[in-house]
Amino acid sequence: MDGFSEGREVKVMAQSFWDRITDMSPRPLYIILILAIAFPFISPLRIPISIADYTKAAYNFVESLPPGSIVLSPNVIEASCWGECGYAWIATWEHFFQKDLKIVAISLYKDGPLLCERVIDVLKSRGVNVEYGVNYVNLGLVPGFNSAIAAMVEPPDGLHRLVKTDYFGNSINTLPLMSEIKCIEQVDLICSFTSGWGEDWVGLAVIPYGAKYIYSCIGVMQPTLVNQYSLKLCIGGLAGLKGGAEYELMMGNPSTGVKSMDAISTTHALVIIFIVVGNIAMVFTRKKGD
Amino acid sequence: MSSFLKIKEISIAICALLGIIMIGQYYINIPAISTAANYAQIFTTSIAGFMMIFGTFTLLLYNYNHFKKKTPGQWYLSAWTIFLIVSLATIGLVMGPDHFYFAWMFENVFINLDTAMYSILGFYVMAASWRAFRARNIDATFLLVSGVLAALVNAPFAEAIFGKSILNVGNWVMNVPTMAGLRTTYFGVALGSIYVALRTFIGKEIGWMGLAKEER
Amino acid sequence: MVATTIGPWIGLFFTWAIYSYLLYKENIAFRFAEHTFIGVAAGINFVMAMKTLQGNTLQPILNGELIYAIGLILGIIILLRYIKPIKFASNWSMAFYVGTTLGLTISRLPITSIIVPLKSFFLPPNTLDNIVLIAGFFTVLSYFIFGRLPNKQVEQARDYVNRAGRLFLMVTLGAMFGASLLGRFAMVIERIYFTMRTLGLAA
Amino acid sequence: MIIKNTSQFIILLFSMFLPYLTLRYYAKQVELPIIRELPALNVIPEMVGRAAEMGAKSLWIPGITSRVDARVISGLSILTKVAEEVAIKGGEIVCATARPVFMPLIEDAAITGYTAGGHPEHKPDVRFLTDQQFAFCAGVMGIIDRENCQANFYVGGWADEALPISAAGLAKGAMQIAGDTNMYQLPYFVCTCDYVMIAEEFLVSGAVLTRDKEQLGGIIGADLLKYALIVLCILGIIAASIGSNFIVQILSY
Repeated sequence: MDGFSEGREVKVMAQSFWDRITDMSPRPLYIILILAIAFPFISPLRIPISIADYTKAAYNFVESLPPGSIVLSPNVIEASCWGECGYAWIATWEHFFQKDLKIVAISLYKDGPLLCERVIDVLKSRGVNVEYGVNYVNLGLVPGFNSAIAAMVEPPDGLHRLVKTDYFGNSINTLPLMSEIKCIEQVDLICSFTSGWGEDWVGLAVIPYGAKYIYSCIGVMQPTLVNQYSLKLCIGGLAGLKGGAEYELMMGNPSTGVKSMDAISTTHALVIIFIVVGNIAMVFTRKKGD
Repeated sequence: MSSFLKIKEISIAICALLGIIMIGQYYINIPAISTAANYAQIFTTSIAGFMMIFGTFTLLLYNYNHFKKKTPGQWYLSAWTIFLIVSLATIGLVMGPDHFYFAWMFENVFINLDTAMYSILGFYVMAASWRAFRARNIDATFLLVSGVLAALVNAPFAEAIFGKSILNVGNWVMNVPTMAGLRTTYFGVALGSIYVALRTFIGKEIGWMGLAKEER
Repeated sequence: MVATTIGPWIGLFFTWAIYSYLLYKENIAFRFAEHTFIGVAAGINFVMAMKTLQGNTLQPILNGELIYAIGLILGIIILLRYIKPIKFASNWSMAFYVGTTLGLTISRLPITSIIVPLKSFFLPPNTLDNIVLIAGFFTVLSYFIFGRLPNKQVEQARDYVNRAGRLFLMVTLGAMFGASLLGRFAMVIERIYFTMRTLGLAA
Repeated sequence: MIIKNTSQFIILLFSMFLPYLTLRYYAKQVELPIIRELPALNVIPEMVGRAAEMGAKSLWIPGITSRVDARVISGLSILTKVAEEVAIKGGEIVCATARPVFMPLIEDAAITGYTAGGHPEHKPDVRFLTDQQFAFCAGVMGIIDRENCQANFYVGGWADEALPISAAGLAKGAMQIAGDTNMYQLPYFVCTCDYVMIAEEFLVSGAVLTRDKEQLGGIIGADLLKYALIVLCILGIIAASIGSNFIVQILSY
């Protein structure tokens, strides 16, 4: 076997190796993904997390709010986005209650009211002082997306025209907090948890009435958040799971969000390695002139 | 009289009138229009509520047909679906959604199922990163380089290994070229939506009338 | 510490019934989980809809504010679609819904999607960032201009501009792709963490 | 003053009525407005020819969207073009959908194409698999695998099923085209398909194929608005360079 044919043989063997890699069944990759996620939960890597400027801006604005301010917290989110926005939701609401702010929660999608109660249960288990009707109200579901938003922000009393009873069936006249808020003019901050664009709140509340708006979105909407923040349409925001972890760090009590960020590191590292290896495999198989 | 009511021009007129009221609320300084628009929006939320109920009836009907026809491999699953809908609906309405059974089904069954169903794509992305995310042409090359940089901005390990510079490059790509492309697509989407709205108000675009196809 | 109540174990069964579709192939456990998901989702959907209609549409009518009856009637008309002879009436409510939703959307588009983004490009071209932003604006907008210019040479030059515009769009799509990884994996991470917590492998 | 937000109102009126005026103008013209070259449309004949030579099939899928909107209509006009090419060059099309309501529309589009290609007697192969997203995914991946589809068209309204289906087509070495306005699925299509029609380019491709004079007239109207935006931006840049915000004041009047 002279050098040339030997080299060619090695090359042929290398190409068939890459071919086999390319046509491999995806199931081993699924197992690798599961292990890559499970590993950091067993022995945490504790990789430091740098905080994005829009998350800092959101935190600092909430810090600057005087006690007793009213926060309108709408959500347009499915239960499946709990893994993304759940931790940001818990962290921001905990911060609101710590600052003695008052939260008016309203849901524009069917899973919202139940998710609000799930956040409140977590906060109550952490000993946060939640007094229903005084510093927290759950107005339940109001469907219709931008029609509901436009109706509730309208002065003088759009919210009282739109919503008559809360999620538990109490009339809103019996809730002390609801007498302090009639429309957008009494709202000091809108903190929206959404899997959508968030354009509705910009067009219906921020631009016409100058409302202060925190846009807590799912990961895929990060470019939209960066766009709104740089155009000063929102005063800050949280980008999915990373936003939740960053807010937990700024609050000083890292919890599930921060714990999950190690798994973000391992999964992202895996995907990038696979993309690089996949492209190398392509270069090799292309050399065969296919 | 009834044939007159059937013509679709009535629906188109209603649609155009509501569109004009909504535009009028923001652009015309007449309080009466704002009040009319506010109430029209409240009625729209009521219609949306009834559309949700309508969706549930359609699903019940679909599964009941399967159950009645004893479709093999499907009828018992349809029976189980019908049982779930009816049991949750009655308990949710009679006892209220904060009743133990309703809250338990949401907490232990629904959230787990919904998240598991949508997380399947995370597995597909992992498998595809191996075979599909290839720089086969210039377009795909630009996309993958920008995608990897955006992923490195989000993953803490990148800063730990490559230092602050990788973050600066990634943030620059996210803040400058990406924003240039994203904002410019807004123009096309906005002009397209406004033009489709006009065609809807003058009756040329009636896809939404799919509810009653005969009158198209 | 292993989960003591039955709830998390039910959740575990459903999670891995869904994943059995991936790790094995479609099977009866997956289809059972899928139909449970459809059933519970429809049940929650129905209860939430009835609560909001009862609380925010019916209640005010009983309290004497009769204007809300219009919303009630428009809503009931939607349900008439099942009665063949008066099925056409459901179009009126759809027309009301589509007119309001479309009218509201397009009334705000000139400011949110045209003026504000356009003003962000009013930059003196004296820094690299400004030059790239301005270049991105002109090339991508040219890419979305579809009428062919009468002049041949200008049209050939525009092909290169469109090519650059398409590459800007590729960078934008790439950033969306990179950011979507954060979202996709966050869901899988939550499921694996839930599984480990239920099995007592993680705190 | 009775009008608020005047500058926005002017932009809204222009955006609504200018395309309508050009639409009316071109409706009366004999020849069609000339649209720039769209690379995706030139590739269709080559793709179908290649699949026919290999004895493979073409595959057309409108995605999982449930409404007959502009995206599905564009997808249907692309199906008519593919059917015409198949009638001329031979081979076969498989159309898979997740919405039973689409089936008559798909059959009409395919038969129109076959007739244009000179084979009105061809029977379109239109299949309703299931309306469940991931079950639909599995069904389509099965068709790609078993029936060797080498010319795949993913044109319509897509969601998370885009990646698994197009990746399966790529693994079989098929030539693929995709088109959608949903920017979140386009990155996956760019990696797995040979050509991707992005947002408006996809809708225009549909209008070009159907030679719909009115829709093409509307597109020319939208072009004029975009030229106006370019002029406004040039003025804005000049104003910013000399430090005045004259244009900004006009726009916020």
